[in-house]
Amino acid sequence: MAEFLGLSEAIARHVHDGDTVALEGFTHLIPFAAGHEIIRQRRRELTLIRMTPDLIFDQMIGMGCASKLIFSWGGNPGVGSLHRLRDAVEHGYPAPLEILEHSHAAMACAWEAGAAGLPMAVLRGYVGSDLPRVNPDIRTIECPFTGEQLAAVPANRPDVSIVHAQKADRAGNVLIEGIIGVQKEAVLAASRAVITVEEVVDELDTHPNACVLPAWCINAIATVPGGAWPSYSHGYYARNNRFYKEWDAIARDRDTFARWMEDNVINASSPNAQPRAGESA
Amino acid sequence: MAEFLGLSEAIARHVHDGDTVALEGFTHLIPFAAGHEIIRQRRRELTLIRMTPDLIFDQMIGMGCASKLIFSWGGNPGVGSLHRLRDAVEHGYPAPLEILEHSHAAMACAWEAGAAGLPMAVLRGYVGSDLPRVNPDIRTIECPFTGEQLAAVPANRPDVSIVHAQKADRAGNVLIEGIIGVQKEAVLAASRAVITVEEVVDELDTHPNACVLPAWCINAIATVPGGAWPSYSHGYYARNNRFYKEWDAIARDRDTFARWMEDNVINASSPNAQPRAGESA
Amino acid sequence: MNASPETSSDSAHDYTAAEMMTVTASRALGNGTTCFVGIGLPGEAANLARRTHAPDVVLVYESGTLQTRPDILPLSIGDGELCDTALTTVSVPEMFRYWLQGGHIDVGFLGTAQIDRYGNLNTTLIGDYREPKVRLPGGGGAPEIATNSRELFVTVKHSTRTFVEAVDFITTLGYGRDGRARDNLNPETARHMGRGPTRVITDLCLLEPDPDSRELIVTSLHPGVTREQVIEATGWEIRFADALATTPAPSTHEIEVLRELKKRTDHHHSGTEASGERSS
Amino acid sequence: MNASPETSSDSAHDYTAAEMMTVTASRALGNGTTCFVGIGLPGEAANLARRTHAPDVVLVYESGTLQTRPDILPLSIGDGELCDTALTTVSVPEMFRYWLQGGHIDVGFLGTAQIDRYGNLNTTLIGDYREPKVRLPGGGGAPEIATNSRELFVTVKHSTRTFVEAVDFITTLGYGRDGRARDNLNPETARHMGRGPTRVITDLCLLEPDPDSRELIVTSLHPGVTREQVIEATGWEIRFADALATTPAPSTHEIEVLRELKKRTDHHHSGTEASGERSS
Repeated sequence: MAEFLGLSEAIARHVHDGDTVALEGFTHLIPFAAGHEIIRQRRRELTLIRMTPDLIFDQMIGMGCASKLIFSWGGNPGVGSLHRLRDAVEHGYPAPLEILEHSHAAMACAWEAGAAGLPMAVLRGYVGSDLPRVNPDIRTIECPFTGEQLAAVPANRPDVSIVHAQKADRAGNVLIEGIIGVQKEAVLAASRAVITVEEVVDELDTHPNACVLPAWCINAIATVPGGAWPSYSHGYYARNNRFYKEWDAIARDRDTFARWMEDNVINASSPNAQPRAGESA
Repeated sequence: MAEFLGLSEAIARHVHDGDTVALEGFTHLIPFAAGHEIIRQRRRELTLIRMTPDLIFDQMIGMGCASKLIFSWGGNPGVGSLHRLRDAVEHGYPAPLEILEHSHAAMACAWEAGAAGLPMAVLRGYVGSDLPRVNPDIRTIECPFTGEQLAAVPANRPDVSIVHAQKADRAGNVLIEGIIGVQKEAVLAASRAVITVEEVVDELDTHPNACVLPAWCINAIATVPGGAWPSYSHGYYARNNRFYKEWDAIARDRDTFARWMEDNVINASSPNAQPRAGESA
Repeated sequence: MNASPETSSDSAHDYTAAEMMTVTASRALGNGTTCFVGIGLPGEAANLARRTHAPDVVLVYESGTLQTRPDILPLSIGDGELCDTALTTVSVPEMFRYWLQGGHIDVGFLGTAQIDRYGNLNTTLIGDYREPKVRLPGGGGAPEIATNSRELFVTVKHSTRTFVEAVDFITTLGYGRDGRARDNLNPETARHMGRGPTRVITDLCLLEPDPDSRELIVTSLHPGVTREQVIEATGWEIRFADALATTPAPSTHEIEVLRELKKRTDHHHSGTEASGERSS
Repeated sequence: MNASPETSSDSAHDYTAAEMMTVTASRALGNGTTCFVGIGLPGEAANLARRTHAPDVVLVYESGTLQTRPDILPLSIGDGELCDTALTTVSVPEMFRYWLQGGHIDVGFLGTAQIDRYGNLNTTLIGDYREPKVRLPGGGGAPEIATNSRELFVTVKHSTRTFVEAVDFITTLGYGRDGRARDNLNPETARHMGRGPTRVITDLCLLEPDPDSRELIVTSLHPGVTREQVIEATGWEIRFADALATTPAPSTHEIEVLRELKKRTDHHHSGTEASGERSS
């Protein structure tokens, strides 16, 4: 049952060294504030799961939180590389990073299977691709009805999933709206779920088939306005595309990156002290 | 691309003798008017698919349209038996009916797999049940990661799926709201899709994550106000529970049934001439 | 609508055996429990629980209605009332895959046509599968509700027609033909399997599985019911627990709430529904 | 917003090679086509098509945005603009399972880092997998967009860095190492596999697979481009079709619409977005 906690307590209680941790949100609603708190708490040896590592995993990897990454597309969308991710993969800096690499289709299906309590997902995927040669988790299975060979991948079942959402009601039910990505699946597939929200409201005030996560499938909720910045919250604030472009120069250089993280994350005065909703107007 | 047609033309064009035909709608939005049109057009040797045959398949089976039924729960909800279905299974009247019987979970997964373009669905199902002994379509598959034995059933992929929905816009995009059941899956899994709607509107006027079927996955749309009666259309008219109870007496006797069908379906002056929205106020 | 707390000292003077069954079944549901409500009798018990001692019981129906709070008893598991009062409504595949199979249901609550010594349920047919004497509706959600919920409650009227030595067809697994069907599973499968039928509530008594043999035994008799009545209504040599209890009688409050709920429901279903009607 | 019909006689006098590429790529998309738009260059072409000759092209993005009509070019495939202007937005598993794998996409449209003689794409890395020289973003949606769409268009700048004899890594299947990878499949699998890359549009030319060998050959040169330029920019011994065409130049209208779209987009992305801002 969802407990309302402060962000640092929610992370301290639910994210431990060595855990498999998913931070999902497909471009939209990326839980940056929660990722920053994990960095501040100096978690180590995490296995990180995200379809699109994005800036948040670039930051966590660059700060040494991760020993393994499961992902399907590791770029800065529309801009270029994730330099901290590349530095880890190409040069083992700041630490070697094992990678387990999928396609989006397979990752999406692995989330679906995780939410569905299945050990594996089956898909028409990876035909002719070299990915199965480098990822031992991509196998084949034969359909007992048609004899077709289909791809199989293990379900995603992290220790903890963290997502950001628009709002919770006071009972702890959470509404996600707009580009909903794989957030419902990530929450349902995990042993524990932590959700940051823009605000807590009396009534979710929504429509019959909205994407609502009931309080009883959530462990902790932390109210963090702007917690998805520089990604966005549909109905609250827009994606800061300018910052995504600026990140390229910040992350390209190890020292510049370290300084930026020190100033903007480690020594941030509030859980999410970067320029955000207020400044992005 | 969706064509707006009259109901009889839509059925004549897309439902043929010997087809595998699904009429879905889970309690809500059952496409009664379309089923009645199939009865009037005297289609024969159909393989019928519905999770819950409900009154509509009781009527179609009783009128001799079907030679095979794929289903998972064949009662009159809250009332009792479907007498025409029972008469067909127990006494081969009016014609022998082959049945292929699943659980709801398996049927729901078979629809999901059909929509997903897969040949089969995998589920944690049928453990310890006798159903796999009587349904050769229930098999097992081994997970290549855990070694677990899981159930596998073939995907549902009918020739034509028919569903009822609240509204279409003028471009032929269709909105389904409330208890959405397996309608999206049924439409996407079929070779052809026919949808009856309460009304056609300028704008669907809905929310970002509504269940909307784009015009390009639909073959024909027929406007049939009250087309789900005596089931219901969320936002339009309620379920006629009284009629569901009355049906028990009508369908119990072969002759009473035949007379009722003659009066209310075969010789109905309009495509859906029973008492409906108007009378149910 | 929070119910006032029940006062067990205040027993109702006048109630039927059916009411006794419903009240006892409702009491089995703890507050905050997530319950997948099967068709029929369980809906009455689950909604009574929500209106008495368990205001925060979470009711889930196979129509996709999640955390629903109907004001009347639905006739079907997909009545509009269930959607109107739900936290949200998901597709039927999502309901079975994510919410049931995904392991989020504490209690599956089912009725049945037949139940046997080992808690196996039959809702498929009487007689032989290819030549049935009576064709019943079939499995519906039951086979997976029974195996994917953490535990299973069953409520059914007690008679030799329903309580049989061995069911004609195992639609839904209890503990199997020999009581051992939930043992020795693949560990990964076992982790996802519930404990099976832990309580069977009838109009005469409460039954629970023997911890060793998994045979259903009577652990509590309803007030005024004799062992002989249960023996006569059961199709196998029924055993009684050493510490046989007497089920607490319904409270006046429980009976009042139940009758009011049924009255409102009967009134509603006798006509067509007025709610959800289009205004035009 | 319907575009006025293009008038091919009215060629623009002044355009860049990049604009030529985008316009040619946009023209490949027929009106009413369902197109799964990959990240990067395809988005520009697809949205230009929608604003010129193909107002009813259906654009689908992997973020779950179905039939979207963005007013500016999104920077990512999940910008808010895509959701705001979509018919509806579904979950990412649904997008890949129902809409792509389910067989509803006519054209997959991808960019790439490397492409080889047989149309195989590499967006994974340069060098060896365990010791990469350059680590690229990876597959994303591409592997299944390429195999589950009815056909695949690719658009990429022409250079020896991109057009290589054999890709370092097949992220995404074209026709395989020998051009035969889409032949002799299980019939059921074949029924679900698309035809593969049928057009590759660069800033120099249009390439199409040879019907027999499946090797990419140049079928049309853009105005003013010589065979020598293409030969120099290609990492294998490129062949030219016997009936080598000249690609029609962009019309003034196309160039105007494209520049206006890019201007609006640049303006938008230079700051933070104003739309979707909370009013408080």
